[in-house]
Amino acid sequence: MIDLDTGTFYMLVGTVLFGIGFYGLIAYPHLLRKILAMNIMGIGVFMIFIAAAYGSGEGDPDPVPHALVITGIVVAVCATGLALSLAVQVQALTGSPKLDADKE
Amino acid sequence: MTWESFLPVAIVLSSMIPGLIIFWIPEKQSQWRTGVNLLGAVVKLVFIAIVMAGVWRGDTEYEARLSLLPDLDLVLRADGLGLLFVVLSGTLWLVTTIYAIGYLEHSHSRSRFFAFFSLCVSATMGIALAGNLFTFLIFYELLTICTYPLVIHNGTDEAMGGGRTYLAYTLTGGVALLVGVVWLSVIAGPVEFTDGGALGHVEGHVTALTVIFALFMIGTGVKAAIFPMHGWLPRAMVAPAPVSALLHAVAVVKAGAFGVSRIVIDVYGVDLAQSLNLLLPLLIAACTTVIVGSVLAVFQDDLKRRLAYSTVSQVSYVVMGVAIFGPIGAAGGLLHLVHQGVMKITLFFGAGAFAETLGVKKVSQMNGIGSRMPWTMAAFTVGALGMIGVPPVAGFISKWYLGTGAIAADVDWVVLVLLGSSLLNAIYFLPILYRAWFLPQIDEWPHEEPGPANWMLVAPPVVTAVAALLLGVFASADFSLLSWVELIIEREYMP
Amino acid sequence: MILESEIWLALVVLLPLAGAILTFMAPRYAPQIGTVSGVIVFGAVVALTLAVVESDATRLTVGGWGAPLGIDLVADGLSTLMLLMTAVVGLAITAYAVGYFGESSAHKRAYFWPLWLFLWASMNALFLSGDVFNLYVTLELLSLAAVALTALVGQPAAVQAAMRYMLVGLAGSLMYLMGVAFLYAEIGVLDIMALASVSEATPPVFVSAALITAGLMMKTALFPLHFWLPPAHANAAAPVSALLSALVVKGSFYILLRLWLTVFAPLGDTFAPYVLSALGIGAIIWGSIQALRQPSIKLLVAYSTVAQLGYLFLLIPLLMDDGADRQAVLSGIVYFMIAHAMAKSAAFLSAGNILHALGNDRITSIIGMSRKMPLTITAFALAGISLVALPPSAGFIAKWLLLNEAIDGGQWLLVVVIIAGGLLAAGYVMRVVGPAFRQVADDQLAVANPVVPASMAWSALGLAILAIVLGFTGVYLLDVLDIGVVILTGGEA
Amino acid sequence: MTFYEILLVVAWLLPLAVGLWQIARPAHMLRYAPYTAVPALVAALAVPLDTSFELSWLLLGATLQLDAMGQAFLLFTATLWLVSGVVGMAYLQKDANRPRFFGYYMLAMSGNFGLIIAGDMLSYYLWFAVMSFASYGLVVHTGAEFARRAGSVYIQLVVIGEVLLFAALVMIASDNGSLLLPDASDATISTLAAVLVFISFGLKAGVIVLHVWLPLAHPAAPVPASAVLSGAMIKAGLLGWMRFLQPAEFALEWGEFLIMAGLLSAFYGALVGVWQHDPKAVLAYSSISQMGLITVGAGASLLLPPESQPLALSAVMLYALHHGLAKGALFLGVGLIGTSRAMVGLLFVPALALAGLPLTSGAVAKAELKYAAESLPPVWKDSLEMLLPLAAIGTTLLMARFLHLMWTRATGEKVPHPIIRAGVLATIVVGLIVMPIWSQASDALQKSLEPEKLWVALWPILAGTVIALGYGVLSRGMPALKDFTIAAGDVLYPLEALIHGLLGGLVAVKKGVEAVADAIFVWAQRALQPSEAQKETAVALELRLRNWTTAGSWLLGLALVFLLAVWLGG
Repeated sequence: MIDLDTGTFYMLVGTVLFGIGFYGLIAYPHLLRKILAMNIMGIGVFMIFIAAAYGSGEGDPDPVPHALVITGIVVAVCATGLALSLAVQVQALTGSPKLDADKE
Repeated sequence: MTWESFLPVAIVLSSMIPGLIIFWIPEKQSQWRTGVNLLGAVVKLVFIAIVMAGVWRGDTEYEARLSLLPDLDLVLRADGLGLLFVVLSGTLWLVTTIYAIGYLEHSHSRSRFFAFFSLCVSATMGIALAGNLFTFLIFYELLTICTYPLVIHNGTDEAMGGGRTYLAYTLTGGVALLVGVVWLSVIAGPVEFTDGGALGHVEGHVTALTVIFALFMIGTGVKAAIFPMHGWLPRAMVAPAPVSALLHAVAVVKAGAFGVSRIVIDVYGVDLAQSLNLLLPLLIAACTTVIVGSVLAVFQDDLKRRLAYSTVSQVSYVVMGVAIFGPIGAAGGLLHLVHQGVMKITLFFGAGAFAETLGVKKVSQMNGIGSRMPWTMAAFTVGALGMIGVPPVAGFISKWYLGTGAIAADVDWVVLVLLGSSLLNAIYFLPILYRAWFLPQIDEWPHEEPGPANWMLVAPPVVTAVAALLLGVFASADFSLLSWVELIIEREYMP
Repeated sequence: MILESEIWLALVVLLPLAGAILTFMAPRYAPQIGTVSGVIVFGAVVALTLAVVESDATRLTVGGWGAPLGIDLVADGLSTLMLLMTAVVGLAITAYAVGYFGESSAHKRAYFWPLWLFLWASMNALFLSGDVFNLYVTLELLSLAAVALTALVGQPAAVQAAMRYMLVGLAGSLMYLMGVAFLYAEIGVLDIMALASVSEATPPVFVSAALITAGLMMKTALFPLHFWLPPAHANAAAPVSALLSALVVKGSFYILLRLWLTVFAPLGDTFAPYVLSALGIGAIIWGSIQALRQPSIKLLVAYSTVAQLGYLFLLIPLLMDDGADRQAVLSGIVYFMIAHAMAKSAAFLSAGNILHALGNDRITSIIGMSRKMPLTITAFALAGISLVALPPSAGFIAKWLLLNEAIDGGQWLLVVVIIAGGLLAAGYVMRVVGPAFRQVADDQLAVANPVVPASMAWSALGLAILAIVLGFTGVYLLDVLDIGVVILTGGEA
Repeated sequence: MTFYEILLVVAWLLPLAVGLWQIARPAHMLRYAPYTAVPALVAALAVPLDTSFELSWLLLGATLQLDAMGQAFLLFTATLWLVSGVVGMAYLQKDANRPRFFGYYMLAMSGNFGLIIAGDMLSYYLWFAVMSFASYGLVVHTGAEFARRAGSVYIQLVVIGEVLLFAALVMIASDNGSLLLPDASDATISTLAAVLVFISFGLKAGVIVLHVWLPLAHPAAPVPASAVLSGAMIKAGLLGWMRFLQPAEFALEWGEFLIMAGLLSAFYGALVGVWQHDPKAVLAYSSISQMGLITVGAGASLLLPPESQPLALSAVMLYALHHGLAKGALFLGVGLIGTSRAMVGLLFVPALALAGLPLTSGAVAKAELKYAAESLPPVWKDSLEMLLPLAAIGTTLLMARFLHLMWTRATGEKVPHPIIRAGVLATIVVGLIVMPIWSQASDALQKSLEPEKLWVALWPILAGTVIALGYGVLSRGMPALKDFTIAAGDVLYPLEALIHGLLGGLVAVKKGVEAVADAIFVWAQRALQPSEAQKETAVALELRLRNWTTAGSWLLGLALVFLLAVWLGG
């Protein structure tokens, strides 16, 4: 086993989540999937902030990233809301939950 | 702003402001439009006269300056060379305005036409008075922009095509000029036009200076219609006659030729240009154009196209003069700048009057037109003979200087070019005169307007023809064009 | 009473926000409130500019919290110019919108005003943000407002475009945020100036730079990541298209510019600037080619934006090169942004007029319209002149500066591209102006008597005239830019 | 300005002013037209010799002068213009285009006077041009096919002449820095310039090969115009030579060249002229021939030692004067066609004078010429002694031909217009009176009356007459001989064919160039203008980018590229 400290581990996990989210975003034409993928990406980013707050694990955690993550989550929620409502409209107007260019 | 710095600006504004006003004058208010136009033209002449007197005395500096960027000024300055062009375009503007009012009596979009027309004149004034390369470039491009709506004024497919060609050529030329100007200012700092050349402080950079010169010559050469960059001119002849007359015989092509003169005389300086071996290629290009233009003119049946090719050929005389190393040739070139303008505008006025009054657009339709429109045709005849170089019409004087200048500069072969060109001019002009004066009319005129021709169409060519004659006959009078040109040569060419 | 200059920093953000809230609460009076807000915000920005000119760069620590948790607003020459650009275009768009959303459905009107003012507020906040995280937040808010405005028209194409725009915005912001996270993990500060003073060329900074640059490139629609822009800009309502093209894309570019000048300055001597420059070349060529192919005016103008954005990236290598006159390169780039903002908004507003009057914006419809809609066609033509960079126009001065630096730096390829781009621009501008000048009988016109409200015609023309007039004010603009900019480019921090 | 200066200016400008007025306002002052020549005549008689003054404002500075040569030329020129004008009024009485004719007539007259009193080369050039171009109007006046053809040939050569003269002037002015005519004699003229001067004035003077327009144009013009063309204007070329190429700086070869060219013209003119069927064509060839003799005189003057040169020059002037008046009278006499034989008989006088019958002006002029020739180097002296009588035989034959043609046309149907008759008479009389007065000055008359000279003058005429009579008898039985003719213009036709060939080549070249240019244009258009397929590809590629998978891959790829770029490019 490779010896990973906690900070690095979470950072890796965050990166992987971001990657998975990104893959989801570009690979699946369904809008709902894309929006969810976005959220996964977001979570990946937050994870990295948390990892940064953890630092080397010694001493108190840095409070700043926490504040950032909270702000980020708020923004992400807003964005998700808008995205979902747009997706609904797309579905309503075009009869399909996919964008034209993404239909194969 | 002092009076001295106001005047050059006023010369530019005295057509720009009327132009901007005319945009808003309703189509039917032709008296207002005419009034504003003529007022502007007359006021401009007054300003020009004041400035000329001052420059002649040589005791006043007329300069206005506006900083656009650090190290980059918009400069308008009146000097001898600039005023030469200013007087030419200012005077002919007045004449052409009168002509245009008569010519466009029944046309559409007259406000637009006259507005752009005035703006073009402003741009020309700006080119003439530009005190540095940057200002020159700005007005040069402005001229391109303002001319386009005039070229396509008729709005037909042909006009649009002509306009496209025009833009394609002139914008490309403008780009070459732009690169040249930027490059030169990178090498030499801001380049102000200076008597005897502005690049005295530049050392080395031989290749760069040569390439920049080439770029300049492409940039100005497009407007001056130097072969092989002349293609736009004949196609731009779809424009209404006043446009062809003022803009394509005087303002636009002259802006190019004037630019060549500025660059050779006031930017590089003849000595530097000569030592970089730049003048000979220019001379060869000019001579080629003179001959090629004339040869092509011979084959045209459309009168305006024939005149256009003739312009191609004649404008290169100016370039030729500047490219001949020495004061006599340069004087010839500068003289021709004015002479060609006066003569060619006469010819275009004539062509326009024939088209408008009788519907005659082709040479082959001109039989007997001399007895139907004697005054116009007489003026046309004077212009044509002047183009051939028959004395005492002005064209002879400039050819004389070009010829003697060429021999003085040891480029005797240029005389041969002059001869060939004169012969070719005769080949394409004399048959016109012959048809007009000596052959009987064929059937009916294609599209005859009843009654005598509108005086506004007749007077301008007669006036310019008389001017062309007087410029020749009184060439060496005390306050003649020739003495002005000599002043320029003395002050700027080889100070 | 003269307010402290710091107060203006807060006001330029708060005033439009207040306007947004008021218009949202009183939709019936939205146009009036919106207009008044627009004027007030404009005034505030002018006041801020004067304050900045007087007292150099200005900083406000909101609520007294201070870094790292607090919000710092910073105004130096660069951000002031951006604010000013936004204010001028914003004011014109406000005037235009009064006419545009006049009698049409109350629904659109009700949403347009709050969203627009909100967008303005986030835009101003973005330009004033002093730390990388606040930049993320403002960028995201800007995106959200822009997306919502895009969807405002409610047609399928617009909603699809908005959706795509939304996803692009989110992906881009998230990449940016990811980069910020790496940066924070490595350095531990968020303030730009603080980051700039300690950042070094380490692998986490590399990753961060790659993520941030890629994300912002997509949001700036740099070729080949511009795919979302033309549908969004072309399908939105005219005032929205104008502000998207003129302002919103500049927001993300501003961040890119600012970060590369400071935080990523240590990476300046890598290949990265050349990659940006190469993409800029691609943008100019590809965007122009596409603009030459489009059947409708708004699409044409949108692709023109794609092309013009390329110019902003073209000279990045010189901007990052210690041997070049970086100050001058920056001047050129900023001037280009401003010139493009004026010209492009004028072009889109004119296109909007055409669409409004003729019912469609197909190029074939405007044949012969120069007689019928002289103001609009003039506006488009003047804007075109600036886009082609013919003198005397702001575009020309900008291109002059760029060209000057390119030649000075011996970048002949860039010279060729700058020139070629101008000619291509002339080509696509003429596709619109040419037919408008054609002469046809009245019965062959698409619409015999097109009507354009005066406020629409004049605001388009006003911006177009401004695009020309700004060519004469270079000295003043560049004086403003110089304020505090030494820190940015001098590397003395 | 003194009175005489004003008189000179009036003499020269009055015809110009009235002529222009005439063209602008037809028929207004028509009846006064011929009399505009009067001031010139007065000036020739009254203005003191060597009057000279400058008009610095005119052109590049002009000088007017009247020297001995100018006076002689002005005298006969003005006379001829005046008489022809008066006759012309009558001759063209029924011609609707008479006003136009006299407009050009006066312009040409003004040019002719102007060049005579010109004191500098540019003025000479200017008035030479005015005269040449204006007389085009005279040549084509009738509008007949023949006249138009003649006019076309004429004007082409005029233009060529002008252009060449321009080149010569430019060279002379550059070399010397002065344009004044007297200065030209002190200066060196380069050989090229001299050749150009020779050709350009030779065109006007009708030197062989350059003469081709003359037999077409002179007959084509109306009678009064032919008279001044052949009598007066043709001399402008001669005057030009003498003004521009003064002996002082002229090499001997030039003199020899001129003599040879002159002799060739003299014989050629006679040989071709006798086969003409149009009396005016015969006269035109006679002019060529006579101008050849004058050219011989001009050439001789160059070969002579300086002290003898004035003699040769005065011989040339005398000959010019004589020929001008005699030929003028003959051309005017053509107007008598159709009248009685008695009338036509009148023409024997100028005809015999041309042939050099003793006691006529011709005898005096020829005697003077021969006298001058005596100082020539032996070779030339001997050759001329042999050849000049032969030329006189030629002239006699030409005159015989002319008189024969006139005689056969003397049907007696018409009564000649009294003015025409008077005009012919006047020219003859003036010739007869003026000549002796002039020749008195140089003792030429006495010289011509020396016994051995008499015989020398007489025998060629007798010989010529015999040959003519013999031919007349011979041809009566041989219609082929009687009808034999050489088209007026002779070598013009092969020359034209040659030029047409060249022009055809030019057109072919132009077409070739155009074809190549077109091909390049089409190619460039195709290369620059993308094909439909390419257009579609571009649009399709662009749409393809909108696909999220594609776009996302680009995004990821670019991010990686960036990472590499920053990582590797340290």
